[in-house]
This record gives sequence, C-alpha cells and structure tokens, in this order.
Amino acid sequence: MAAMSRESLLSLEHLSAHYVSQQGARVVPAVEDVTLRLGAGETLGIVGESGSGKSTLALTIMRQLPPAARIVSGRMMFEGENLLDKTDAEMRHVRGKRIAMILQDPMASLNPLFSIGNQVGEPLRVHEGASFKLAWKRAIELLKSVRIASPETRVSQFPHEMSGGMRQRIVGAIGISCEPRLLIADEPTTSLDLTIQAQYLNLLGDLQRQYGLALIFITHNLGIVAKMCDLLAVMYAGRIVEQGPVSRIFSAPAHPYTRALLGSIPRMTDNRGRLTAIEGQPPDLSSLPPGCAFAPRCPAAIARCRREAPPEIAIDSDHTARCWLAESDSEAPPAIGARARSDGT
Amino acid sequence: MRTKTVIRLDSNESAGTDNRKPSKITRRTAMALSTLGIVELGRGTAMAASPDGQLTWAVHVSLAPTWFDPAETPGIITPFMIMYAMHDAMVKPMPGNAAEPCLAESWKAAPDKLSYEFTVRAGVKFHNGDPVTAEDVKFSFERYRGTSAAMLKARMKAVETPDARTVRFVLKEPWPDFLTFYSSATGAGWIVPKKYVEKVGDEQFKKAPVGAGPYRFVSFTPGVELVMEAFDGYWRKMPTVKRLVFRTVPEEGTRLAALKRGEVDMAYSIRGELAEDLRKTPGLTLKSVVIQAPFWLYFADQWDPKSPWHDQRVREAARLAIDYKAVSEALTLGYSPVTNSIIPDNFAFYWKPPAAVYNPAKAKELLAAAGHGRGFEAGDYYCDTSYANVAEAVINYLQVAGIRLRLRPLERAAFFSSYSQKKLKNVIQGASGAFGNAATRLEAFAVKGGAYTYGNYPDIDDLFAKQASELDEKKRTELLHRIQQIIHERSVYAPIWQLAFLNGVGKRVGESGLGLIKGHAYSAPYEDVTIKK
Amino acid sequence: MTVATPSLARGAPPGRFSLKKFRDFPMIPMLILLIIALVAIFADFLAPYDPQFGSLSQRYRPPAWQEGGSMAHLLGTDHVGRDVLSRLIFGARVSMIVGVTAVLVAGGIGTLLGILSGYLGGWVDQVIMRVADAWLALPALTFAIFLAAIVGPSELNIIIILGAVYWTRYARVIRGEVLSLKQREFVRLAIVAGCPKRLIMWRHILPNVINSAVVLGTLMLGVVIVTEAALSFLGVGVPPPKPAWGLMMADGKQGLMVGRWWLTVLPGTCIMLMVLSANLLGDWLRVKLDPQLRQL
Amino acid sequence: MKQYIIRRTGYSLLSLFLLSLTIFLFVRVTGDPTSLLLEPGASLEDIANLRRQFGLDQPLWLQYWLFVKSFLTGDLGLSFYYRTPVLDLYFERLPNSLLLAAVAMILSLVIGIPSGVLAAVHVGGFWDNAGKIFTLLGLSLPSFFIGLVLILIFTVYLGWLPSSGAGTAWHVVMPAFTLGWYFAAAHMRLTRSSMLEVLGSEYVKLARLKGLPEAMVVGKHAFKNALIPVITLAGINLVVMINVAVVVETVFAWPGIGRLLYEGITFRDFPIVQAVVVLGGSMIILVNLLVDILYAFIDPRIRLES
Repeated sequence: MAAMSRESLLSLEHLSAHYVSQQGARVVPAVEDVTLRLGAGETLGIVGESGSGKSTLALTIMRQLPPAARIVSGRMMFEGENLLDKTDAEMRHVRGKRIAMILQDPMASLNPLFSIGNQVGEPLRVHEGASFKLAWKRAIELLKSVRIASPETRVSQFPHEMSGGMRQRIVGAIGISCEPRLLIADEPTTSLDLTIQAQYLNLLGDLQRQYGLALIFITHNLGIVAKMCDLLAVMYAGRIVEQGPVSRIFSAPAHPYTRALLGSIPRMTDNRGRLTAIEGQPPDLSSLPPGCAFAPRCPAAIARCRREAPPEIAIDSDHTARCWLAESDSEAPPAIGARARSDGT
Repeated sequence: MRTKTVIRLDSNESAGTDNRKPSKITRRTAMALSTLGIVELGRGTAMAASPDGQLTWAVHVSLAPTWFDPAETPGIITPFMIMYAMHDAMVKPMPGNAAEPCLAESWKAAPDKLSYEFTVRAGVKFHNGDPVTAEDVKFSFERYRGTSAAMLKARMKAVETPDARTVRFVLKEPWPDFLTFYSSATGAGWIVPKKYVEKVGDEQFKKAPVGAGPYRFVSFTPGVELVMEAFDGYWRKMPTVKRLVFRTVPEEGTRLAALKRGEVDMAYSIRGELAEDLRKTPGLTLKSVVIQAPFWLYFADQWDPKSPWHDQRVREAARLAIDYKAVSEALTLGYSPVTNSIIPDNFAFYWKPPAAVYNPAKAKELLAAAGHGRGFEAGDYYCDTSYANVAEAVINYLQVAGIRLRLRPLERAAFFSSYSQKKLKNVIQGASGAFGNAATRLEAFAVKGGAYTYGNYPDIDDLFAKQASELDEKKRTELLHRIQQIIHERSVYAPIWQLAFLNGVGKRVGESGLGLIKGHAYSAPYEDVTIKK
Repeated sequence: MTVATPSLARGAPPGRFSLKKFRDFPMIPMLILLIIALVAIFADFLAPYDPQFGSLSQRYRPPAWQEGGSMAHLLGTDHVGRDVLSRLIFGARVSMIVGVTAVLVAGGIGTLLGILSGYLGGWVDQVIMRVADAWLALPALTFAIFLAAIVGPSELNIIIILGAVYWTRYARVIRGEVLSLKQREFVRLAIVAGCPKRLIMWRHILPNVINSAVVLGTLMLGVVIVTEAALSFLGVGVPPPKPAWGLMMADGKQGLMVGRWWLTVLPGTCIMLMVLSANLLGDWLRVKLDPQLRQL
Repeated sequence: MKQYIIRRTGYSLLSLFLLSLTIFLFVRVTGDPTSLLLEPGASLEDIANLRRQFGLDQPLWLQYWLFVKSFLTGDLGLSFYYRTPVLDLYFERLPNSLLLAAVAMILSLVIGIPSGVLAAVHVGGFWDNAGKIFTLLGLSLPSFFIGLVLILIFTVYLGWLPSSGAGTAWHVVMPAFTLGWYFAAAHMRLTRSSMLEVLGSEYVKLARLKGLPEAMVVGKHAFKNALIPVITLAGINLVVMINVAVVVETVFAWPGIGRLLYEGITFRDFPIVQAVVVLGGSMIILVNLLVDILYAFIDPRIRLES
C-alpha cells in the first residue's frame, strides 16, 4: 500500500498563500509553509477541521485562488515544472487537463442551463480542440465509465433531471475527461448518502487504477482516508501538522491534534461526521498566537509551545510532525485519545 | 384697434407659386374691401401674391377633433383657436369689434325684439366650393349641440329662410342676450356646409372638416399636430401664410426651447421666469394677451354667522392685505391687469369698480376692529393645482396681515367638481373663462342657484330677476352695474386679476395675430397673420 | 470597497475564516443619512426662516456667494421669496417622513401579503398574486391622481399612494423567499410538530424574511423619493407650500432655463445624496444580510 | 407546458377583470368630466346634456356592463375629449410608445448589461465604481430634470437635437436616453449582483477549474445564468416604463400612450382611461406570459414543473 515512488508527480515546497485585505492591512495566512510530495498513482488524504486551509491548499495547487488571495512564497513542482512559473494562459492548460478538481457540492457544481453532454465534453473541446460532436460522443463514453445507466439519453439531459449521486459521478466524469495525471477531490462525498458514498468511492478507486491517476482527497472523514489513501496530511490553521503514510500515522500518531482526530473517528454510520470532538474553537487565522497554533487547545502543551512555532520534525523518513513533543519521539500521553473519545459522541 | 401692418406681403417674387387667376383675386379683394372698408386699398391689389411659407405654433393643450366641428363647441376658449382658422361665423368678435358681421353681411332686429334677420354675404364659398347659403345657416343652428344649445333652442320659435341669402331667427319672447350667445358665447353662429355634412356624416366631418374659414384642413394627428393650408377663396382676404401647423407641446420649458431653436414660430403660454427669459432673448418677443378670465378669492363661509368671514370687515381686510400688482408682476411680469372685478372687462354690462388698493395697515386695523387683532386661523384655502403659485403668493400676503390659511391645492378635475358641488369651504381661489356677458357670469357666481354660488343676497337676486326681463338696454345695464357694485362693496369676492396669457413669438413672424381681438387668447384672425420678409 | 468573494463568505460557520471582516462598514453613507435624519428632527432649530412663507420682494435671490446674493439667504430664495436653505432643511423632514413611511407602508403590506401568499399557497396565493398583477398594470400616476382626488392632497396621501404602488415589489420578493424557506428543515420540523400556521409564519418565517425586507427598504427609499418628485412634476405630489425636495425641483424646473440653477440643483443634490447613501447602505446590507437577494 | 400556459392565462384574465373593475370605479369616484369640458359657470342644463351624451346618467352597473360589452366586441367607444374612437387614438399612439420603449429598453440593456458584467468582474475597481456612480445618477435624478437639462444643452445651447415631437430618428434620441438611463441603472445593478452571485457559484468555480478561458467562464457559464433575473426584470420594467414615460412624454411632447393616459386622467376622459389601462394591462399580462415562457425556455428546470 505504502509503496512510495521515488519520482514525485507533485511536490510542494514551503508553499504559502495568504488572503490580503485591499489596503493590505490584514493578512490571513490560509496556507502556510506547506511541503508535500505525491507520486504518480498515489492517493493522498488531507484532513482537518473546517477552515484549516484544506480547500485553499487545493485551490492553490490549481492556482485558482479567489482574487483576495495570493501565493506568497514556495515552489510547486508538477511533472518537473514549477507551476508558479507559468503564465496564466499556460496554467489554464494545466487546469482540467493535467490536474483536475472535483468540488464538494455536486448539486451546485453543474451549470443548470447546459446539457450534461455539453458540460462533460467541455474540457475536451477546450483543451484538445475536439469538435462538439466528438466531445459529445466522448461524453457518452465517459458517462458510461462512471457507470451512469443509459448514457445516450442522459447525455442530453439537464442537471436537474439527475439524482445527487448521478451528478457527483458526472462531476467525476468531467474531472477525468482529459485523463489528467492528478485529480483533486474536495470533500467529494459529504453530500451523498451512505450507500452512494461507498459506490462513489469504489468508482473513484477504479478510475484511479484505470487511468493511473494520482488522487488528493480532501475530507473530514478519516474512515475514507483509511479506506482510500496511501498518504495522509493533517492540516491545522493553514499548516500541515503531520504527514506520512496512512498506516504509520494511524498506528502511531505523533501530533496531539492527530491523536485527537483519531480519537474521534466517526463511525461509518455517521455520514455527517464532523471533527468537532476537540475542545475549544479553531483559531482565528488573522490573529494567530505566537507559538504553536494548536497550543491553546493542546492538552499536552508545554511552555515552549506557546513561545515558538515548531518546524516540521522528521519522525521517520516519510513521516513528519510539527510538534515539539515529537522531537523526543513518541511519548504522547495516552490520556488525550481517551479523553477526546469520551467527549466525542 | 390695429389694422396697420396687416398687409405687408407685397412679395411678387415669393417662391414662384403664383398660379392664381388675377380676376378671381380682384373679385375677392374687392369683396373684402367693400364690406370691411378698412385696409388700405392701394396695397390690396398687391395681395395678388399667393400665400407662402409656413408658421408653426407650439400649443400648450392637446387639440381635439371636436374643435373642428362648431356644432360641438364646449364652453371653453381653446376650440376657438382652431375655429378662427377653419370656420367662419355669421357674426364674431374681430379686431376692434366684438360683433363684426362676417358671413352675415348685415342684420337687423325687429322692433319688438322677437326676431333677428341676417343677410348672408354674397358669393362666399366653403372650402369645397359650395356657396354659403341661408340653408347652411339654419342647418348649422339646428345642428348645434354644444354649450347652451338647449337654452338657445328652447327660446327659439323658428328659424326661417325666406330666400337663399336671408335667415330669420324668431324668438318665443324677447331675449336681450340673443346676439351675445349667437355671436360669441356659443358656436351656434359658426357655419358648416349642410350638403357636405349630410353626405359624409358627423364622424367623417370631424376627420375631414370643411368650413368657410381662411384655412382648410389638411391633416391631423391627435396629440401631435394639425396642419392647415390657406384657402384661396376666403372672402375677407387672401391669407398670406400658406401653411399653418399647430403642434402640441405640453411642457412649458420645451415650448420655449422649441421657439428658441426655431422649430416653432410661436409658443403659447410661457409664464413667469420663462417669460422673463423670453423677453431677454434677442429675436424673440413676448406677446401678452389679456383673456376673459378673472381670478378671485371667494369667501365661501360668509353666510355662516359663526365664521369670521361673516364679518364684512374681515373680508375687506383680506382684500386690502394683498398686493395684487406685485403678484401680477411676479407671476405674469405685470401683464395681468388688476381689474378688481370678477367680470371680464370686455364683457357687455361690465361695471368698472374703483381701483384695487393695497393697504396692509388698514387691513390690520379692520381685523383689529373685527376682534382679530392678533390674527386668526382662517381655515383652508382651496385652489386648482395649476395655479398654486398664485395661491402661494396671495397666502403669503394674508399671513402677513394675520389671516392664517392652509393651502389645499386640488387637482383640476377634483377642484372644479368639488367647487361646483359646494364641498369646499373657507376660502376658494376660483377663475372662469366662460363666454357670455356680465349677466351670465353673475348668474353662475353670485345669484341664488348659481352653479358656483355658495350663498346668496336677496337684494342681488331681486335685481338679477329684474334685469332678466328688462328689454331696455340702458335700464338693464344699470341693474347689472348695481349688482356688481354690491358685490364689490360687500366684498363677496376678492378679485385678484384678469389673467394675461403670455406667449412667445419668434423672429420670422410679422404679425402674430395675438391680441388683435380683445379677450381672445390666441392668434386670430389668421388671415391677418404674416411672416416677416 | 469590498473584497468580495461571496462563495467563500457565504454561509460560513462561526469561527471559520471569514471575509466579512474585510467589508468595511459604509461610514460615509451612514453619516449622510444620519445628518439628514438629524436635520429633519431639528429642522425647527436649524432653519433660519419659516419654510412656507416668504416675501415677493425677496424672490429669486441667488445664493450668497453669487452676485446679487446676500448672507441673509445663504442658498438664495425661490419664486415667492422663500428661503431655500430653510426649505431644504424642512424638506429633509418631509422627504424623510414621506420616504421612510411610504417604504414602511409598502414593506408592511408587501411583507405580510408576501408571507401569506408564499406560505399558504393555493387560492390565497393566487388571489394575492392576481391582485398584485392587476395592481402592477394600474400605473402609479393614475393611482396617484385618483387618490389625490378622493382624499385630497397631503403628505399622508402621498405616503398611501407610494405605499400602495410599491407593495407589490415586496410581495413578490418576499413570496419567493418564503417559498424557499418552506423547504427548509426548521420550518418542516415546525409543521411536523403541529405548530399552528399563524405561529409558524410569525415565529419562523417572518424573522427570516425581515432581512430581505430591510435591504429592499433601503433600496426602495430612493425610488420612492424620486417618484415623489415625478408626482410633483405632474402636480399631484406633496402639496405646496410644504417643502419637499421633489416638489422644490418641480417648482424650480423653469429656473434651469434662466440660470436659476439653485432652485433645482440644490434639492436635486439632496435627493442624490440621500438616494446614493441609502443605496450604498442597502448594497452593503444586502451583501451582509442576504446575498441571495437580487431583485432590485 | 401547454397546461401551464393555459392555467397562467386563466389567472391573467382574472387579473384583467379586477383591473377593469378597479379602474372603472376609480375613474368615476374622483371627478366629473363635464366640469372640465365646460368652463366653470356653464349652465346646469349644459352639464346635464353632456352627461347624457356620455351616458353618465345611467346606473353604474349598466355603465360597467356596457364597458365590458364594448370591450368584448372590440369597440371601446368615443373619447369624451377627442370625440374620436378610443381605439383609433390608442393605436395611433401605440407605435410611438412601442418605439420609445423599445429604443429605451435596448439602450438600457445595451448599456446596463455589459457595464453590470464589467462591474461584477472588477468588483471594487474602476469600472465598478464608475458603474455605481452612473447607476445612482440615473436612479436619483427625476426624469423631468434630466429631460430639461438635455433640452437645455442639446436644443438651446448646441441646437443639435429637436426639442420635442416625433418623426425623425433624431426625435427619439433625448426621450429614449432619458427613459433608458433610469432603466440602464436598474439593469446594470441587477446584472452586477446577479453576475456576482453566479460568479461565486460552484459551477463557475468548476468551469474555471476545468481550465476554461476566463472569457468563456464569464461569457458562457456565468452570463447566461445571470441573465435570467435581468430578463424577468426587463419584462416588468417594460410595464414600469409606461409610468415613467408619462413624464418623459410630457417633457418631450412625445405622442405616446403615457401622455394619452395622463391627459385622459386629467380630463376624466373615462373611455380613454379605461381603455388605456385595460389594454395596457393586457399587454403587461402578455409580456409577463412571454417572459415566463422565455424563462422556461432558458431555464430547463421550469419546463418540468408543470
């Protein structure tokens, strides 16, 4: 499972993206100093609470941040090219063709005014210059590959005529239409019900194998991570606080935050599972405390945590954590997990 | 009054449309001269030139096709704007003469005043070439259904046509006002061609009217414009302007702008500030016409003993408190004469009251004497919204004197229906431009049962009843003068002014025709209107 | 002014990073409205003259800084010699009262009928919406003249007219809102729980549409005041000599041609400032309270 | 869809009935036409005569019945003021009104929609602010003021454009601009806000993530969606134009329906008022119907509704 390829498809180095108010008075570090590597065909899960910067990170990779946000530093290597060096026009040809992204709300992701075929075939027409007719034909095939029944009729229908699960699969079809190397899925299953969710995850897995895709999963749901991912990155307050192979982290989480998360894994029966099991509120990104952002909520925090923000500390060759406690290896107080569990129902 | 420069059209070189037969012209000219005996003879022959050019009026109201048919003349002045062009009357007000023979060559009343005999002018033709005959006169009278039609017909025993040029109106009993009604207060004396009307019917007649006036109908677009062309067979004289165009432009400022740019040659009703601007603009002239529309304050509560207005001193104080001249100066550049009467000064039986006085000190004295030394709440002041500016000025003066009124402007329709339904109270700012004479006005506004009379004085009613049956002109005049005097003395009304209608005249216009006929608001007679050469 | 990325800001749960903090409160518009309101309240103390009376001898004085003007009449005088400044000051009161009350009337009727129509549906909905249609077809002016004729001209009359003319806009917008609210869970829950209709409308629906009504109200304020001016132009607005900005413009319109600009430009500026401020505030409120609200 | 249209039409007829009854009663309660067609001081006899001519001496219910009957037979009677068939007057003015409304509407959309899109794409930028100022000027200046200023500039000072009337293309310019400005503002505002909302939507985000060129994102995905409320508003605004047009038509002496109505009201010309309002109402209903159908055409969600 955790077979890391030496060749990395995507590698982010010290990437930071900030929201800047118009006067430049206030800066919100939505993504701060993120370093990540992802090999071809691998699956990375990114987890974190709402507002931890997961989605911003995804949009940063797509270079599709809202106007108020800027990428302030770092490098973003994709297939050997620094995406940050690309012009907007060049970047446009990466989007949708080499890196595709699926948004979380399938109901809202499809334009209500255009037929399914039109929307599924659109990337092909734009990126590969396919004719409308050809794109239409290809759209039918794509619908078939995402297991939509009777794609020939569905293709000329409109989004409102589809169920939620179908729409999500159509969004998936759009994502893979140009056979990208990397697919980013931003909470792709939150709005689906359980059975559909499972089907959809299987579908994504199949597609990944079929097309050799690398996948980035952004989710709240650690269950999904366990099922789908090779690698895991845990985000908190814009930073990756811990990353490494899923199995490693699940068995030996190094960061108190990760531990708390694991302690509050929602059962698969709870499809709404939000990670709310940790005491206190997520921090206000525009006024972060000087030290570790998690320190105010951290049951194991020491004085140093409040003074100094910890760097990424290597625990293993491919397992890092931003925690001073991780320096002295894993001597995490077991109480945390237990306590979080008792709170988290 | 002004017949001087009417015929300034010796333009033989006028745009080569001279295809007239000289004989015809001479005959017509001769006719005109023989009957009128005015206009310079020598110049008359120079009229051989054909009418030329076009004059355009910017009119403040929408023209209605009913105005093309004299039979439907409502009792308002505006239709006469068109009728003077398209039609002609047996007798009508003309420059210098309130009852000038037109289609009638002459008339005479029988000694018993029970019949009037008119002689139709010889050789007069309608626009379609038919001659004007006694039959047409009779037909027009009988067909007439406008204002006062019922009364006219009720008093008429018969209309006889002994021959083609003679019409005799036989009355049931003597009626001193017959000629007033026949000549100016109604459209009954305006003649339409019987044959044509009978042929085409009333509806079609309004669409393509034919008359005996100086201009014939060309085209009409409701709400937009009316075009007329000179009628070369007009008996009085050949019109000098080929085309007349009347364009409706409701907004005052726009009319002035159109005049300034030369889109129109005359603009009706340019008031107040715009009139000042007009006066200052080189090339444009301001032409004021005093019309038969006096304005007044009516003290509706004067018959209510509990009202402060019951006290004659209070009413008099109100009259003294207003500086009418200043109001006229402010709103009509002083052109509206302060006549101090509710009867137009051009009406028959008009009594000239003493000049109005502005004496605020005296007004205060009177009020103090009446027990209102510190002023009083005088109630509401009703007016037609379109004349709220007059009201604002007047109310200011009354306020200074201590008579505190609340202005209640009502939209025109609502104002007049409430006024006549006697729903208003306290003080009413009224006005009327109705045709008639002093007697007809008094009947409506001062005598018991009048449409706009809120209360009555028995002595006035008595006098009025007497004059109605008085055949002797002189005695009747006396009686009517007496009534007007009483009204003045009791301060039944506080007359404000007699409205001046201010108009703009552009540089191309020679004779505008404005003010030629006393009391008439619009350009007339049109055959006298000229373009400057 | 705003770093608007509605997609991120909308529906953000508390505590989540939010762009709302970047949206500056529209200080200047608020200040202008506040000043107008204060002027309206304290008009009696501020105005140097009686706004309804003047002297013909003082008419058409230009503003003080122009040739012929004097400090006695800082902003000049009008056609009957009334002090323009005083009229503007009292005009603030009249315009404010007329504007705000008319908006409240329209808002009140419209919101009520909108809720009834949207929530009850069925024949109630049909009747209300058909009446609204018929109403829409009856031009405001027609209505204004008729009402002026029935009730007699007064500010109250204008308020009724404007309220009666504009309620349909509220009704439509609010009805739409209610229709979508009806599908929301808390309403469904209340229905399932057997909550009486009246209570649901009062407790659950009304509080949720009030935002839209408020936003619409700020935007309508300008429309109402400009409509008042149009009515005055046609002679059926606020009756003279009461000072209202719209009436002042209509009264002074002829002055434009003869260089008496202050008679129209000054009240026009007041109207503009008020409309501008109300709209900016409305825009801000709209984004703040209810980004879904698009109508008008 | 067919059923939907039929039902919609049925309800519309109900509105029409309500409207006709309202206007019929209103116009009668508020004034007497005879008092306006005769000078004050006219004899009672003349007034009675005129009332008889107009049929005002009949009982109200009979008058209403005659009005409805005449409406159904397509003969709307004679105007009191013009004594001309009302229908003739109406159709004489209608082309002018439609011309003015059409030019003004096109002007307002041509100005309003692109500037709204521009403002939405550059929120807070120059175009947005320029648009806002433009918007608010159009919204906050009474149209008679704009009209007179235009006349002052273009007729009196420059002498370029005719002050008033109809006939040539030049005549349409000032009235259409005056009328169009107000609506350009409204359309710009709505385009802007609706565009902003659509630009923030998930499907636009997805369209961007698909790597579509910005022009296509804005022009295809956002614009078409943002247009729906604008079209709805434009439909309603066509109606509102009749109201505002009264002032514009008065200032520019434009011979349209608005002025016909205004004059009809001021003269209490019952047949004209009734005809204009009811015919106008029918037109509004037709427009609303067309808008609904157009809406259903653009937005496939509605097609399935019925």
